[in-house]
Amino acid sequence: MLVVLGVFFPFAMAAVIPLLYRVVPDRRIGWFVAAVPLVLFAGLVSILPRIASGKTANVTVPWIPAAGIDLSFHIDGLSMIFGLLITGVGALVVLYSIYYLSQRESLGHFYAYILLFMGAMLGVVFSDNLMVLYAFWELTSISSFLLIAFWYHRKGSRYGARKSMLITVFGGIGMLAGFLMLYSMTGTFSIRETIALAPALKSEPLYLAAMILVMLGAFTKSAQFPFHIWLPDAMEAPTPVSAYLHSATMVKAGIYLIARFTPVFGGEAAWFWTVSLVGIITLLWGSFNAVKQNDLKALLAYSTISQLGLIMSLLGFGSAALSAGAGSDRVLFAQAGFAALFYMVNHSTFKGLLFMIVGIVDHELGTRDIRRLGGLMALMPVSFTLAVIGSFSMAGLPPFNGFLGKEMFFEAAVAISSGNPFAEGGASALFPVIGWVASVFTFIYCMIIVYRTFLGPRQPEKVDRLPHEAPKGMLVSPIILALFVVGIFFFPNLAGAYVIGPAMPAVFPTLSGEPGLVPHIRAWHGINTPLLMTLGVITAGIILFITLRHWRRIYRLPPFRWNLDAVYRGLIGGTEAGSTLITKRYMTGNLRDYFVYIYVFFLAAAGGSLFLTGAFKPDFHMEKIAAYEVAYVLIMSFAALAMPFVKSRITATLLNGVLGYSIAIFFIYFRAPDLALTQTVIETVTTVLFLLCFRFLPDWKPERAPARTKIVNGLIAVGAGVLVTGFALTVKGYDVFNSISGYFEDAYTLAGGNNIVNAILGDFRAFDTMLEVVVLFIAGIGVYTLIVLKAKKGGGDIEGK
Amino acid sequence: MVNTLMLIALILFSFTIVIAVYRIIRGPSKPDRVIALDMIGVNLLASIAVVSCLLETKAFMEVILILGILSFIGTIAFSKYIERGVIVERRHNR
Amino acid sequence: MNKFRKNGETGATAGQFLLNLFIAFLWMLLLDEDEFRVTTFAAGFIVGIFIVFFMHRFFGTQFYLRRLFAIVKLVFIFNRELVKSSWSVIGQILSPRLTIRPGIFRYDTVLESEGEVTTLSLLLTLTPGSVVMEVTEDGRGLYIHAMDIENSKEALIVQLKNFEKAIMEVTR
Amino acid sequence: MEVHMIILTGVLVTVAVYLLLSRNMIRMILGTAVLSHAVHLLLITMGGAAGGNVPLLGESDGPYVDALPQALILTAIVISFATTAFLLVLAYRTYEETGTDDLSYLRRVRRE
Amino acid sequence: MNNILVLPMVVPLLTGFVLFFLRPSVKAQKLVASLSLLSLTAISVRLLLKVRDEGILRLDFGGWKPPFGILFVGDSFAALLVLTTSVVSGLILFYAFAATERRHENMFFYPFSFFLVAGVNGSFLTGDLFNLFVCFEVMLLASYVLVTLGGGRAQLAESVKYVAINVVASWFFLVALAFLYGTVGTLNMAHISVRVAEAGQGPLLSAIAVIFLIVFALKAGLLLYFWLPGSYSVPPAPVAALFGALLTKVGVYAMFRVFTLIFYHDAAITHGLIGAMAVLTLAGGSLGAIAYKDIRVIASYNVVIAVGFMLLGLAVFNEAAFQGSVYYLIHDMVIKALLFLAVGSMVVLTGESRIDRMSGLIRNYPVLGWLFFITMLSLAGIPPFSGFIGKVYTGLGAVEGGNYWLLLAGFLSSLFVLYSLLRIFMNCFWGETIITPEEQRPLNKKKLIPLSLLGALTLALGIGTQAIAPFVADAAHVLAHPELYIDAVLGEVPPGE
Amino acid sequence: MNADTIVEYAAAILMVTGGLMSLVSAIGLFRLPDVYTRSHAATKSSTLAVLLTLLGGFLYFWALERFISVRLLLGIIFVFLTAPVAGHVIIRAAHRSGVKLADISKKDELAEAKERLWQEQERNRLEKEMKHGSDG
Amino acid sequence: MKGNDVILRTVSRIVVFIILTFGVELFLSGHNDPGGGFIGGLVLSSALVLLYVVYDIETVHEGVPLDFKKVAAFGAMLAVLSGTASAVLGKPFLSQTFGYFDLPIFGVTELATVTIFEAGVALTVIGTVETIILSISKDV
Ligand code: NA
Ligand code: NA
Repeated sequence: MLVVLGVFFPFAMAAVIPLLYRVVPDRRIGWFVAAVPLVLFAGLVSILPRIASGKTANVTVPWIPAAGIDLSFHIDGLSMIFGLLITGVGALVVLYSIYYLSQRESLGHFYAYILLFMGAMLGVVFSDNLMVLYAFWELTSISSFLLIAFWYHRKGSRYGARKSMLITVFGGIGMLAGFLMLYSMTGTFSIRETIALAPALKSEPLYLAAMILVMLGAFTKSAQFPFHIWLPDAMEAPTPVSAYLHSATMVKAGIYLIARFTPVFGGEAAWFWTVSLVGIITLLWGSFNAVKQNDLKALLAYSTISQLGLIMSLLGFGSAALSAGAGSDRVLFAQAGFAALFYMVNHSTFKGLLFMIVGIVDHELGTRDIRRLGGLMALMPVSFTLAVIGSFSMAGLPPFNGFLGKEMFFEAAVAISSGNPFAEGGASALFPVIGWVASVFTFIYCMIIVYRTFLGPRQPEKVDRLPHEAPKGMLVSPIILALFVVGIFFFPNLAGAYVIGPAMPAVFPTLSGEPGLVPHIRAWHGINTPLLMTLGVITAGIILFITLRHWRRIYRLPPFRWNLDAVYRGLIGGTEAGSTLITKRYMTGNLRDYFVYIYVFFLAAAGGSLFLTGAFKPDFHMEKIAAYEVAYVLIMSFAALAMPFVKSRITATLLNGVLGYSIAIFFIYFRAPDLALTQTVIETVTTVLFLLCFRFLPDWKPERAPARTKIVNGLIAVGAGVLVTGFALTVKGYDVFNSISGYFEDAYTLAGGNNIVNAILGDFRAFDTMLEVVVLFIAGIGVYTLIVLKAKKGGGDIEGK
Repeated sequence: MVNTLMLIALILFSFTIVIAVYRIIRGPSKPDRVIALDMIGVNLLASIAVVSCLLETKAFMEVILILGILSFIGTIAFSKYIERGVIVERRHNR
Repeated sequence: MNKFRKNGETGATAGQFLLNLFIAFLWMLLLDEDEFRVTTFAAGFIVGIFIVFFMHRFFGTQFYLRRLFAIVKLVFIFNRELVKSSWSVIGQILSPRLTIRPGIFRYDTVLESEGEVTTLSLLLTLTPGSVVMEVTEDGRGLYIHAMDIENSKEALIVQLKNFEKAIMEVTR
Repeated sequence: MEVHMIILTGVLVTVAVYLLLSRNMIRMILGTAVLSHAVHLLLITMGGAAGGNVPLLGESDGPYVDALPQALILTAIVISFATTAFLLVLAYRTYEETGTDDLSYLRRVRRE
Repeated sequence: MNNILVLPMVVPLLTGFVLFFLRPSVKAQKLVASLSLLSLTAISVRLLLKVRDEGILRLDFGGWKPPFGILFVGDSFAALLVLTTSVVSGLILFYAFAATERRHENMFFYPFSFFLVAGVNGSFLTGDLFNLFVCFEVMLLASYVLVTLGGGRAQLAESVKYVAINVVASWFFLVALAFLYGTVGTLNMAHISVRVAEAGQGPLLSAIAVIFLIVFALKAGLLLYFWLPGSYSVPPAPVAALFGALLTKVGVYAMFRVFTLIFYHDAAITHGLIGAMAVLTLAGGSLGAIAYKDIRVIASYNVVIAVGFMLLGLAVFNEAAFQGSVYYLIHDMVIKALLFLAVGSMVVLTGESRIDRMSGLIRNYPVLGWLFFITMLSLAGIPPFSGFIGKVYTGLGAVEGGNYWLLLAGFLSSLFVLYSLLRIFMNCFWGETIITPEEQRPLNKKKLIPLSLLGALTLALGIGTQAIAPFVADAAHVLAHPELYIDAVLGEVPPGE
Repeated sequence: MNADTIVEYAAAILMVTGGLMSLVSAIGLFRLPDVYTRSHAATKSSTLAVLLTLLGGFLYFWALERFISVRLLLGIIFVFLTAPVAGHVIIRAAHRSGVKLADISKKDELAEAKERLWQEQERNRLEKEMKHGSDG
Repeated sequence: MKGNDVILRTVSRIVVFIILTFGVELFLSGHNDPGGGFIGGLVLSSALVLLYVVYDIETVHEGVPLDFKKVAAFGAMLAVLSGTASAVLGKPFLSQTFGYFDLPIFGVTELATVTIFEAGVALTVIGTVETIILSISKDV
C-alpha cells in the first residue's frame, strides 16, 4: 500500500503546490517540493535490503477491473534502480532549482509539473499493468511537454515542446498497439503474467509485430536514432528539467521498457539486432554530432542521445544471453545487461552533474554558446572542478565511474562480436569498432566542454555580465553528484550488489541464480582489449581534439551534414501543405460538388452492390396497363423533363405543380384518397410558398456552366434515375414476405375507425403523427425566426455575450 | 360499353392535359401558363370523377371538391403574383 | 371596423342566422345520410355556430330564399346562353381559318350592388366568348374582352341586358 | 401495373438530380421538391398497390390495398412540406444577406 | 408498463412547448429549462438502472403489439446514450444561459434546443425504422433552425448547404425504406431482422443495406462529411456544441443499430465498405484538421475523425470493438461539447477565429487554457481521460479481429488529432500575450462552470470507467447478439408472421 | 334495357361529351392567337366540359346505387362559382401586367382608358410639383 | 387605372365558407372516410390562404385576430399531451380509446380520444401554415 501512496504522493503534492504557492509565493516553495522525492527516496532505501535479497513489493488497487486494468504496482530490483534515480536525482534537481530559477518565474506551475512528472515516472517503473504503465508513460510525455514549454512565450520552447510531444506520443501510441497485441495473445495486462507466458508467445503471429511496436515506444522515448531529434530541441526547457527529465530519468523510460521486456522478447534475433543496432548507431551518431554543437546544452543533448544508444546497445547485447545455451557465454552476454544498468546509473550522475554546471554557466553569463565562452576557470573554480569530474567521467577516464562503465561496454562489445548466437557473417564485429569510434568522439566533446568553457582565453566582450562563482546552494547538488561519480569508481561493487545486481533476475529470469551474473567490478583488470581500446580512445581523442579546427569541415559534407531534423520539418511542413492542398481541392464549399460526391458514391456503392453482386433481377411483369395511366406517365415525364430547361422560374413552379397534381391522380389509381387529398393541398400551399418567396429572389438566369460540367451532371442524374429504377424493378420482383398490413384491416374492431389509413395515422402509428406535427411546428416557428431574427448589421458572424 | 366510353373520356381528358402542359412549357406569357395550369386542374378533377365511376367508389369525391377549391386558390395566387409580384400584402394599397 | 360590410345591410343578425342555416344544410348534405334527420341538421347547426362565430367579422352575404323562383329562372336563362355561346366558340376554334377579331369594350351596367355586379360578371364570363376584365372603381363600368368583337358585340349586349333583367328580378 | 410507375420514378429522379446539381438556389430547391414527388411515388409503388380496394372499411369490401405505405407517405409528404418551406425561406434570406442566389458563389462567403 | 421509456423524448418536447409560451420571460424559461434538464437526467439514470435490473425494456405505443405499432426499445446502448445526451445537453444549455444573446433567447433558442434533444433521444430509443426517420426529422428541423438562428452571411451560406444535403439524405432514407418495405413488408426493426435472417439477407437486401449505409453515413459524416465542417463551424458556440456532441452520434448510433441488428449477414459487402469508409474518413478528417487555421473548422474536422474512429468498431465487428465504440461514443459526446464550447468561448473572447490572430491567451484565461489542454489530451485518447478506454477496446477489437489496417488508421489519426489541437493550444494559448488586461474581455463564471464540469466529466469518465463498464459491456453484448434484442421485442409475438 | 342502364349510358355519354369539349378547348389553347382569346377556350369551354362530366358522374352514382353525391353537386357549384372568377382574374392580370393583345384584335378600350388615366395622373403630379415648387 | 376587386371578393366570401365547412367536415369524418386532422387542418388553412390572397394581412387579422404561432404550439402540445394523458392513467403512451355515447343533440355518437389528438394535429397545421405565410409576407 505504501507503494501506491508513494506513486500518488507526488500527484497529491502537484495538486497542492499551486495552491500553496499562493501562500508562499517565492522560492521557498521549493523546499516543500524537495521534501517529496527525499521522503520517497528514503522510503525506497528503507526497503532496498528487502529488494536486494530478491523479494518484491506488490500491491493492487482495482481501477477498471472490468477491463483488467488495475493499479497494480510491483517493485523489484529493476524498478528499484529507476525508483532510486527518479527520487534521488529528483531531490537534487529540486534543490538545485531552488537557486536556479528566478523568483519571477511561475514557480507554482514549475513545481507542479515536476511533481507530476515524478509521479508519472514512478508510475511507469512500478506499474505491473501494461495499460497503467502506458497511462503513466503518456503522462511523462505530457509533463515533459509542459516543462519544455515552460517559457511558452518563446518560439523555440514551443517548437521543442511540440516536437517532443509528437514524437513521444507517436511512439506511445505504437507501444499501446503493441501492448494490445500482447494482450490478445496472453489475455492479461499484467507484465509479470505476460513474462510467465512468454515462451508460449514466440509462435504467435502477432509476436513480431508486438515486439516492433514495443521497441517503437522505447526508442522514441529514449531518443534513439532516428527518433532522437526531439531531444536537442527539448533543451529549451529550464536546465533543471534537462538534467532531470532529459538526461537522468524520462529518457531512460525506454531503457526501462527494453529491460523490462527482455524476458518477453529477448533471445529473438529480431530483438537482438534491432536493439543493438539502433543503440550502436545512436551512440555513434549522437557522439559524432555532439562534437559540432556550439550550444553547451545541445552538446549535452547529443551526448545524452549517444549514451542512451550505448545503454540500449548493451541491453541488446545482453538479450543474446536468453537464447544462448547454458555455458559461460550466456553469463558473459548477460553481463552486458548488467553493464547497461550500471552505465545508466553512472550516466545519471555525471550527466546530471554536467547539466547543472552548464546551468550555472548559463545562469552566470546568460549564454551557453561556447564561441562566447572561455577562461572561466579562474572565476568559477568550483564549477570548473565539477565540470572536469563530470566530463572526464563521461569521457571514460579514471578515477571516475564513467571509466568503469566504458570498460564494461568495450568488454561486452568485444564479447558479442565473437560467438554471439545470432552472428551472421561478421556483422557483429562492427559493434566494438563502432563503439570505439563513438568513444573517440565522446572523448572529444568532453574535452570541448572543459576546454572551451573553462580554459582558453576569456571573451568578456561577447558576454554582457561579469561571471561569479555560483551561489553555494546551487553547488550543493552538483557536488553531491560528483561525490557519487567518484564514489562509485571506488566502491563499484556496493552499487553492483545492492542496486544493479538485484535487477538482473528481472531482466534475465531464466538465468537467475547463475554464478557470475553479477560480475565483480574492478577498476584494474590487467591489460586487456578494453583497456587497450580505452588507451586508443584517449590517444585518438587528444589528436583529433587538437586538430578539430582542421577536420571540422567534414560536418559540411554529406552524409555527415545530414540532419534528420530537416526530415521532421519536411514531414510536418509537407503534411500541413499537402493536407491543405488536398483538403481545399475537394472541400470546395460548392454545394454542387458535394451533391456530385454523394451521388457518385451512391452510384458506385449502391449501384455496384446491385449490379455487380447479381442482385439485379428486374421484374417487368405487368397485370394490366391502362392507356390513361400511360398518358399520365407521359404527362409527368414531359412536365418533369421540361423543368430544367424552361426559362422562367414561374414556369418551373407551374410544372412542379403539374407534377404534384398528377401525383395526386396516381394516388387515386393506387386507391389512396387521403393521399390524394393531402397531396393536392400541400402542392397548392407549396406553390403559394414558392410564389411568396419569389418576391425576394431574382428570376433565374440561364444555367451557365461548362459543357463538361453539364455532361457530368447529366450522366449522374441519368445514373441515379436508372439506379433507382433498377432497384425498384428488382424489389418489385422480390416476393418472399407478406406485408404486416393485413392486421390493420381490423381497424374498426381494433381502433374504431373505418378509414384504415386514418386509423394507422391516429392510432396504430400515432406516434409518427405526433412527431410529424412537432416537425411541422418547428418548421413553422423556424421560418418565423429566420425571417424576424436577422443578423446585426456589420456585426460579423461572431456573436455572443 | 359504359366502361369503354368512360375510358375514352379519360383519354380525352389526358390529351387535354398534355396540350396544357405543352402550353405551360411554351408560354409565351405567364398568364398563358397559369391558364394552362388551371385547365389541368379542372381536367384532373373531371378525370377523377370518371375514375370514380370506373372504380365504382365514392372515396374520391372529397378529392374532386378539394381539387376544385385548390385549383381556384392556385390560379388566384398565380394571377396576383403576375399582377403585383406579391401575393399576400400587408395592407392593400387602395 | 369591419371592412366587409360596405353597403348598409339589413340586419347583420338575420344574415348570420341565414348563413348558419345554410351551413347546417350543407352539413346535412355532406353527411350523405339516407334520410333527413333533425339531429343531423342540429349538429350541422352547431358546427355552423362555430364557423360563423369564428368568421363572424367576415359575414356580409345576403341570402334570399324567397326569390328561389327568380333564381331558377336566372339559371335557365344562363344555361341557354351558355349552350348558345359555347357552340359559337367551338365553331370558331374548329373553323379551318381563324376569322375572329377580338377586342375590349366597355359596358356600363344599370346594376348597383356588389352582389348584382358580381353575378352579372360571373354569368357573362361563364358564357364563352366574353370575359370581364375590369370593373371600374365606381363599380358600374365593365371592361369586357370579346372573342369576336365584330360579329358578336351586339349579341353580347343583348345577352347582358337579359342577364341584368333576370338578376334584378332576384335582387329587387 | 407498376412498371411504368417505376420508370416514371426514374425519370423524376433524373430530373430532380439534374436540378439539384444546378447553381441556382431555386433550381436546387425545385430539385428537392421533385425528389420528394419521386420518393412518394416510389413508396406507394413499392408498397405493392396492385389489386385491392380503397382501404375504407365502410366504403368497399376487401381485399384492400396496403394501407401502411399510404400512412407513411402522408407523414413523408408533411415532412417534406415542412422542409421545403424552411429551405425556401432560407434561400431568400441567404440571398438577402449574401446578395447572390448562385450556390457556386456561396463558397466564397466567409466572415465579413 | 414502461412509460418511462418515452419520457426522454416527451419531457423535452413538452418543455419545448412550455418554453415557447414562456417567451416573454427569459428568467422563467431558464428556470423551467433547468428543472427539465435535471429531471431528464434523473429519468435517464432511472432508465439505465431499470434496464440493468429488468433487461431490455420496450414500450408499445398505444398498446399495439409489435410489429404492428411503433415502439421504443431501451437497451443499455440506447440508455447510456440517452443519459449522456441528457447530461451533456444539460451542461451545454447551462453554458448557453450565459452565452446566448437576449434576442436569440427571445427567438425560441431554448425550445429549439429541447426539440433537438427530443429528436436525438427519440432516435436512440425507437425500435421502428420509419419512426427513426421521423425522429431524425425532428432533430434535423430543430438543427436547421438552430444553425440559421440569427445568422449572418457566412452562417446562412453554410446553412443552405447543410439543409440541402440533409434533405437529400432524408430522401435517401425514404428510398431505402421504400425498398426495404417492398421486400420485407415490415417496419419494426426486430421484425425486419427476423425476416432478413429468414431470407438469408441475399444480394438484394445487401444492396438495400448499402443505401441505408449511405443515409446514415450522410447523417454521421462517415466519408460523406463534406457538409459537416462548414456547417459546424458557423453557428454560435452552444449550437455548435450541441451539433458536435449529439448530431453525428445519432447517425453513428443508427448505423450500429441497423448493421448489428438487421444487416449483419453479408459482412464482406457492408462491413467491408464501412471499414473502408471509416479509414477514408479518418484520413480526410486528419488532413482537414491540420489544413485550416480557423479553430472552429479544426474542431469540426475533429468531429469527422471521431466518426471514423467510432465506426472502426462496427467494421471490426466483434464485442470488444463494440465496447470500444460505445465507450468512445459516450466520451466523444462529452468531449466534443467541451471542445466546441471552449473554441466558441475563444472566438467570442477574442473576436477572432484564426490561430494566427490569437496568442498567449493562457495568461488572460488560464482556466480556459487548461480546459482546452485537457480537451486536447482527452481527444487524443491519452489516459486517464475518457478517450482512452474506447481507444483501448477498439484497438483490442481490431487486433482480435485481425483488422490491422483499421488499427493503424485509428491510432495514427489520434496523432493528427493531437497535432491539430496542439496547433491551437500552442498558437492561441501560448506565445506572447497580446491582450492587455485593460482590453481583456471577462470570461463569465457562468460559462466557466459548465466548461469545468465537462472537463471534470471527461476526467471522471476516464478515472471512473468502472462505474459504467457493466453497462457498456451489456450494450456491446446486445449488439453482438441481435437475438437478445429480437427476443425482447418480439418475445410475445410468433416470428414469421 | 332498364332506366338505370339508360341513365348510365347517358352519364357515360355526358362524360365523353365533356371529354370532347375539353379537347376542343385544348385545341383552342393550341390555335388561338393570344392569351386573351386562349383564356376563352380554356376557362370556359373546359369548365363546361367539366360540368358535364361531373353531372355524368352524379347521374352514374345515382343510377348505380341511388346515391346523391353532395360532394359532386358541391363540386359543380364550386366550379360554376369559381371558374369565371379565375378566368377574370387571370385575364385581368394579363392585361395589367402588360401582355399584348394579338395583332388581329380590333380595339382595346381598356388600354385607352388606362392611357388616359395615366396621363391624368401625370398631369396631377406635375401640377403638384409646380405647387410645391412655388411654395418652397 | 385601378380596378375593382369586387368580383373576386364577393365570390371569395362565399367560397371561403364552403371551404371552411368542408374543412370541418373533413376533419371530423376522417375516422371513417378520407380526411382527418391533417387534411382538415390543411383545408381550413387554405381557406385562410385564400382570404390572405384576396384581401390583405391586416384586414384578415382584424377578422381572425389570432396569433397563429400560439395556435400551432397549442396544437402540437395538445397532440403530445393527449398521448401523455393515457400514460398518466397507467396505459401505454398514446393509447386511444373510443366508445359510443348518447348525446342530447347529436344522438348516439362515436367519441374517440383520437379526436383530441386529431384536433391538435389540425390546429398545428393551421397555425404552422399561417405562420409561415404571414412571416414571409410581412417580411418587406
Ligand atoms: Na401522418
Ligand atoms: Na497565434
